[in-house]
Amino acid sequence: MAVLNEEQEMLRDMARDWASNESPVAAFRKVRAEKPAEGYSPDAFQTMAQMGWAGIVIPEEYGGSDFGWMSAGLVVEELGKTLTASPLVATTLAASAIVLGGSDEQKAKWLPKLASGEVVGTLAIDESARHDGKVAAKVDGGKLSGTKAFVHEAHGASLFVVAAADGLYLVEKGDGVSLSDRKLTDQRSHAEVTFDGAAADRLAGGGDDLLDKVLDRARILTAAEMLGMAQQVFDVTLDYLKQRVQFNQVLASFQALQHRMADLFGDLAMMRSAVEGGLDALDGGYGIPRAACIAKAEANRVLHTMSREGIQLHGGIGMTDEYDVGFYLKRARVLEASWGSSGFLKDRFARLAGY
Amino acid sequence: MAVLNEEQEMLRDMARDWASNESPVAAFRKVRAEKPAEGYSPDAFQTMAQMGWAGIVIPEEYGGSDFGWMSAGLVVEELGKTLTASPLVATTLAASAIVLGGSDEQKAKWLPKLASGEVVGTLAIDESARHDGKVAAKVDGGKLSGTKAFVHEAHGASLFVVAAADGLYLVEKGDGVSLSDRKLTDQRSHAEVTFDGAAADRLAGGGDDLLDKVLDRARILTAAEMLGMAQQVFDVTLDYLKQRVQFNQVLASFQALQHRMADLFGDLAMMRSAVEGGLDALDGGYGIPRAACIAKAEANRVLHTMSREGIQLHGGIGMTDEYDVGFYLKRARVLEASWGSSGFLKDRFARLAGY
Amino acid sequence: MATLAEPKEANADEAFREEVRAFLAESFPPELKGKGNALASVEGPTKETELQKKWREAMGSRGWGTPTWPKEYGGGGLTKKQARILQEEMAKAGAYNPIGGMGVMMFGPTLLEYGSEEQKKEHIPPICRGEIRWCQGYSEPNAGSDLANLQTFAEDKGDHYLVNGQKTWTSGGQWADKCFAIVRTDKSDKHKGISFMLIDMDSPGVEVRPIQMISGMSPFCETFFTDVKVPKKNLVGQEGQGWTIGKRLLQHERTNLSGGGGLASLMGSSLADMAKKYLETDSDGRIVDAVLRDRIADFEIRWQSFLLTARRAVEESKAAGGVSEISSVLKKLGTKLGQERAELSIEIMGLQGLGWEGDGFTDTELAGVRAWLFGKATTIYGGSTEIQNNIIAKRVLGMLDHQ
Amino acid sequence: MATLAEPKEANADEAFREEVRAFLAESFPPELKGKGNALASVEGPTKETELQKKWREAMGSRGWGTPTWPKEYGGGGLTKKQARILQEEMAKAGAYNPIGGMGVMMFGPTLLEYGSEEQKKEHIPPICRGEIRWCQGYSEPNAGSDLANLQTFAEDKGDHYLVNGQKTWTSGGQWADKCFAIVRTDKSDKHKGISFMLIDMDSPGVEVRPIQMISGMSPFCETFFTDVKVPKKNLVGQEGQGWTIGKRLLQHERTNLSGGGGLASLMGSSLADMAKKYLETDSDGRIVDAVLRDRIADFEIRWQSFLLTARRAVEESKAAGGVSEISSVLKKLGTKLGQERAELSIEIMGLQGLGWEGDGFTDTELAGVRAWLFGKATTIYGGSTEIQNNIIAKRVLGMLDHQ
Repeated sequence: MAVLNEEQEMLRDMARDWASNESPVAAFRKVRAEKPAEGYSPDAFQTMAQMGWAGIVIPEEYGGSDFGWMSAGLVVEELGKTLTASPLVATTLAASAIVLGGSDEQKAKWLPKLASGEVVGTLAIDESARHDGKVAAKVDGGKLSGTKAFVHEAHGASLFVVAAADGLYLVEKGDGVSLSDRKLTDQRSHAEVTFDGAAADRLAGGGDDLLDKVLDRARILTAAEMLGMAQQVFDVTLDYLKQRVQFNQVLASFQALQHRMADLFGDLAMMRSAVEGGLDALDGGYGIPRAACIAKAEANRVLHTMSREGIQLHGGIGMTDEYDVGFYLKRARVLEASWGSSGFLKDRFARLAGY
Repeated sequence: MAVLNEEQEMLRDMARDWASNESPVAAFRKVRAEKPAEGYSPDAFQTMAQMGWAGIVIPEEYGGSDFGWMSAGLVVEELGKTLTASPLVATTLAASAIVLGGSDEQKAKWLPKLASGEVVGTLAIDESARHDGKVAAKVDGGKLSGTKAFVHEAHGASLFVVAAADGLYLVEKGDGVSLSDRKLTDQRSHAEVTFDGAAADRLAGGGDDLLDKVLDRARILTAAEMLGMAQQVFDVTLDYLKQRVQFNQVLASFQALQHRMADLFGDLAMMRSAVEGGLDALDGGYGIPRAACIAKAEANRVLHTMSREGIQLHGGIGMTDEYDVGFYLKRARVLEASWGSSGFLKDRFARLAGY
Repeated sequence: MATLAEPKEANADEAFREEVRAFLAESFPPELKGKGNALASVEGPTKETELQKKWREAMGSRGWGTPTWPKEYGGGGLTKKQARILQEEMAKAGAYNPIGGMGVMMFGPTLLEYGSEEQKKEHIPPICRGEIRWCQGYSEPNAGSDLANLQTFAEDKGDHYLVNGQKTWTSGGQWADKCFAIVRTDKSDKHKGISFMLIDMDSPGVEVRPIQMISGMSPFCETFFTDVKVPKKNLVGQEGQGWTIGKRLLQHERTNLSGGGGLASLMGSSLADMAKKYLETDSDGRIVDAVLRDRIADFEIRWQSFLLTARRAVEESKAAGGVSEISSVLKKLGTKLGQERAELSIEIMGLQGLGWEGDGFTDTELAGVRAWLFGKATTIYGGSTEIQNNIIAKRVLGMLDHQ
Repeated sequence: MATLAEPKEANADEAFREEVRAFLAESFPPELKGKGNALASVEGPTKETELQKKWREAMGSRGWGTPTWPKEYGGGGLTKKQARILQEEMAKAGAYNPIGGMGVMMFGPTLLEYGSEEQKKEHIPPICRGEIRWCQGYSEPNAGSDLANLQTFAEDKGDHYLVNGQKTWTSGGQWADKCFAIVRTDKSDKHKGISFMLIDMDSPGVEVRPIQMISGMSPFCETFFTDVKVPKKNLVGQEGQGWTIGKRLLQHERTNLSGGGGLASLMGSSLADMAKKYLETDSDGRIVDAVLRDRIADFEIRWQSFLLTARRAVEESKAAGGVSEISSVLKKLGTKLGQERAELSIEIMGLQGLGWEGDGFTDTELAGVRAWLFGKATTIYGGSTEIQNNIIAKRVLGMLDHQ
């Protein structure tokens, strides 16, 4: 755990309390069963916004709390632990695109609404099932056309940050925007979103690499969610091993399992360092592209192993829908594939390093 | 272990007895200490030849024993177990090149001498430190020029099977052939061999892919040596774990070590299947290129792990020159890099499979 | 290797091959070509069509669904060589074996070894004809890896036992006609107090509750026994011999679970073919993503090694006679590789490979996701990989003998 | 991360930075730039040149070779922040720390914690000045991972102990002036019978035999003690406290062995740079072999994560006060990665990376081979990875508390 300042510790504790008391995995099960149109509980998201979490990277002048990325990561990590279904990550990323690339007018128009939770935003970047950096969507006379694949939180979002061949655009849900459900294993909101001459407002600031900047933020914040998931799988697995008795011994006393847990503990330590390093880089404003590759690549690697070992070490009950551990596996693969597979990230890392 | 016929069983038993009684690892230590010019004991190789091993893939009409590749593999595996320094593999491969691509005259001239051990042959193919399929050596008016890197058994060989841009050639040691020592970790004979207008006799038969055919044989027979090494490392490690007492228990009773040995045992089973599959393919004459990739890739993978784990599981004494296990590590990496790294072989496998 | 050529066949074998071809030409309905459902045992029974019934009866009447079982109990009575010829010709014709399930894979071989003449006569023929579904009553909530800790108790009531207790992970319990179970007949000895018996699933007092799995499927049940009467003739072997018989059955299970022909084959014949469909290829048909291509080749090479290992084990065990401890190695390797394959295919497809239901996904994609998730069970059931490792260390490598 | 920018410095720190720069400008001989030998401890002492001596004395006189040790015993008395500034400025100037070895890395910190005032006054200053070599007398032939099983016995003879027994893996025993050893003073209790004492290596009865390693080097010895007299003032702590003190020292060892600045850095600063030298690159400078390139990036990413973890551990342990059980995690991770790096570099170089001696290889290549082989010891000594795993499971994860 990074050494936190007092404000960050308070925020983390608040998020932890809220997640475990108000939004445990049971809340996710409820969303799964009741299938709200948004794919999450709007009430819960309103509460989050009231706690200042939706505006966590938004400057105070635009109604945000401006706690910074480390703080955002802390909150997202805690919500990841309990699999809280919410558009917090998506909205934070959409807001960051506007903070980075928006005009004063655009900022004034959208950031306060994003911070208050009145508007939910999300990114619409990829056009295929694998994040590959290819963008074909085009804007002609202020109208954007193209199809975006597997857009996270598309159902609840009313504002899309859309990648077109010549830059990023803001598009509001409405005319020329249509959704087609893509129900994935994580039971969260995903959709193919088709823009057919939808009114688009360009984010003209932020430089030529605005898209990359936004993607780096997506990688790091997603990695923070994954960190919470990996930590939780580790913790519940360790608890289980300490309780389950076979051959008159708790499983935790079997050396073969002890060494596997020691391996996972080491991996988890590295993942945490990588993720916190990414958040740190965002707050410090240095070495972000490289830090983002490290954060997400380590998150992919460790959560992949952790989610597999979590199931295996739980044995049969880990395979049942009644136990939570399977949910982490099913969400893990979705996040692993989002914003860059390990192969994509390693290629990017090598390119950044010049080899 | 493949199901063997009676002849093969006798041969395997003979090789096993000879290796353990006449050529244990102590014999390799002696060669290392005494540094004979050839890099091996000529007497020992003469004995092997007398037992028919040098002519094991040479037809009877040319003085060979013609036992076939499975038999060759059985012998090489046994010699691999005790790290016997000899040019048996090199000579067998050189002979196979002549069997595949030689004229009747070339066969009559060389095969009897190779079978009897009078002449030692070897392959001189690669021109760089990594097996990459690139050949620049050229022949002009029957004279071959070019430099071959890390030629195995170059010191004892008097006949080289040399790859030139337009095919394979036989070159005798003598005028225009010079050696420069390349002392590697395995303490065996390796040299850079420079051909400077050396008289070269073309192997005109065997088809356009003669070089590939010879290389496939090199991969499979080398994998057989590696199999012997891996088996031996596994066996001595298992013995050690059963004897070494720490915390008042033999190490073999620690579950974490048991599970690692079970993993290695599974890997070893796969390696054996892959190697025997390769030898089988050579004898049957079908699917050889693919079988060669599988055999050597599995040999690389498993021996790599086995040689690392062998050291680790022996603990401190495995790090000492007094114990044998380190020799296997040092020979392993040389053979892993010979005739195709894992990456090279996987690429070739995929190409053969059309993807 | 798939490309292994066969040595020339003896005349008798050649004649048998002709017989098989003639049988297939006459009896296998071409409409069923390439059908067959490897998931049947986890998906539950589907309604049998007339054609399917005809094909099952044709195979069943010859006993060829259980080709090497003795003819006197309804098996095919074939030699291993003949069984392989049958398999090859069926593969060429695109024909599947309509007779399977736990009766064929596990219970039958065990009963043939340990059952009385009466039991074999009663239970084997319906299995050979594919007329009966068996389920396995082994695990209990507190007897998973430590199976011998089971508590379900069968009280001796003279001409019958009265069974009380709870089993879990009863595969296909909701669809089964009968259950082979290990139960406790003596509370004083952990291993020697166990007996192997056969229980009708429609006996009064048997209650079955499907367990929902992470894959969304419910192939297993919790099974509750409350004062269930089991006639004494349904005891297999002697009282107290159940642990020995039950373990023997597990060896058969392992051999089947190792996956040479199991779940791993669900997602299509070749990972490379799939990859070429989902990934960009160059003009030579090579996958452009060199790293993924390398990982696919890496997997395929190991998979081939595994298949060669499975075949080698069969050849070597011929001499040794039947299944052996090597089944632990095969189970461990096969299930691990099957899971690796599923993970790799998910990765190749990207998010397209993670569809749960609804629009935007092909049936194959959706089935692949379920198989990926369900496949996580393969390293747990039938003796987890950890248990197999214990067995290998102890019985194959002799690592505990020195304690 | 190497690129981490520092927050703005307080004025005092800025002043200290200036002081360091001035010192370096005056005292560090530019001829020594980029020198220093991380292998010194395993290769043995090399003859010190006049310039090297001058530099060592300059650093020693300020105590900056042991920057955070108390000034009163010859240390630098610097804050951690200042120590980091010193390190940064030295790196910028290409200056190495001429004062190291086991005295600095392990023994000193332990003696500062457990030694008497007299012992500290006697032993710490020579370490700070780089005038003395210490070796470690821990392992014995039958006490490796099970260290507490040690049998070397120190018999109480009134004013001195009489020591008899054999140690092994005594690092640099053939070059050492003194040895810190754990020995048995009481045969009736495995752990509480152990004491920690300091032995002059030139005492009569000490015999040292170098052990040849697979790398060809002999950095370790077998050390035989035959009726060796050790004065009682050389007992550290109380009799029977040796296990506690000895384990504490191992934590320091682990932290040092985890490799942030250790053997792993021997083979040059960047695996990628090395790869670009040995492998084909395209016009953009990218390594053409995409698969090896991916593996290099894979390693580099994990290596960065490890470095971040090591730094995080330091920051977190500030609050906790000193080294902690996390040292086991760092040792485990760092040594594993160091070995992976060496294997990967061998693979990148192909056979060129496997030279043993003689023509055809650069010094760097030959040194790399020795380091690869020697590095196999890093997961064995200082408590093997298996022992670290036991410690993590037991003390960090509490996995045995429930037995």
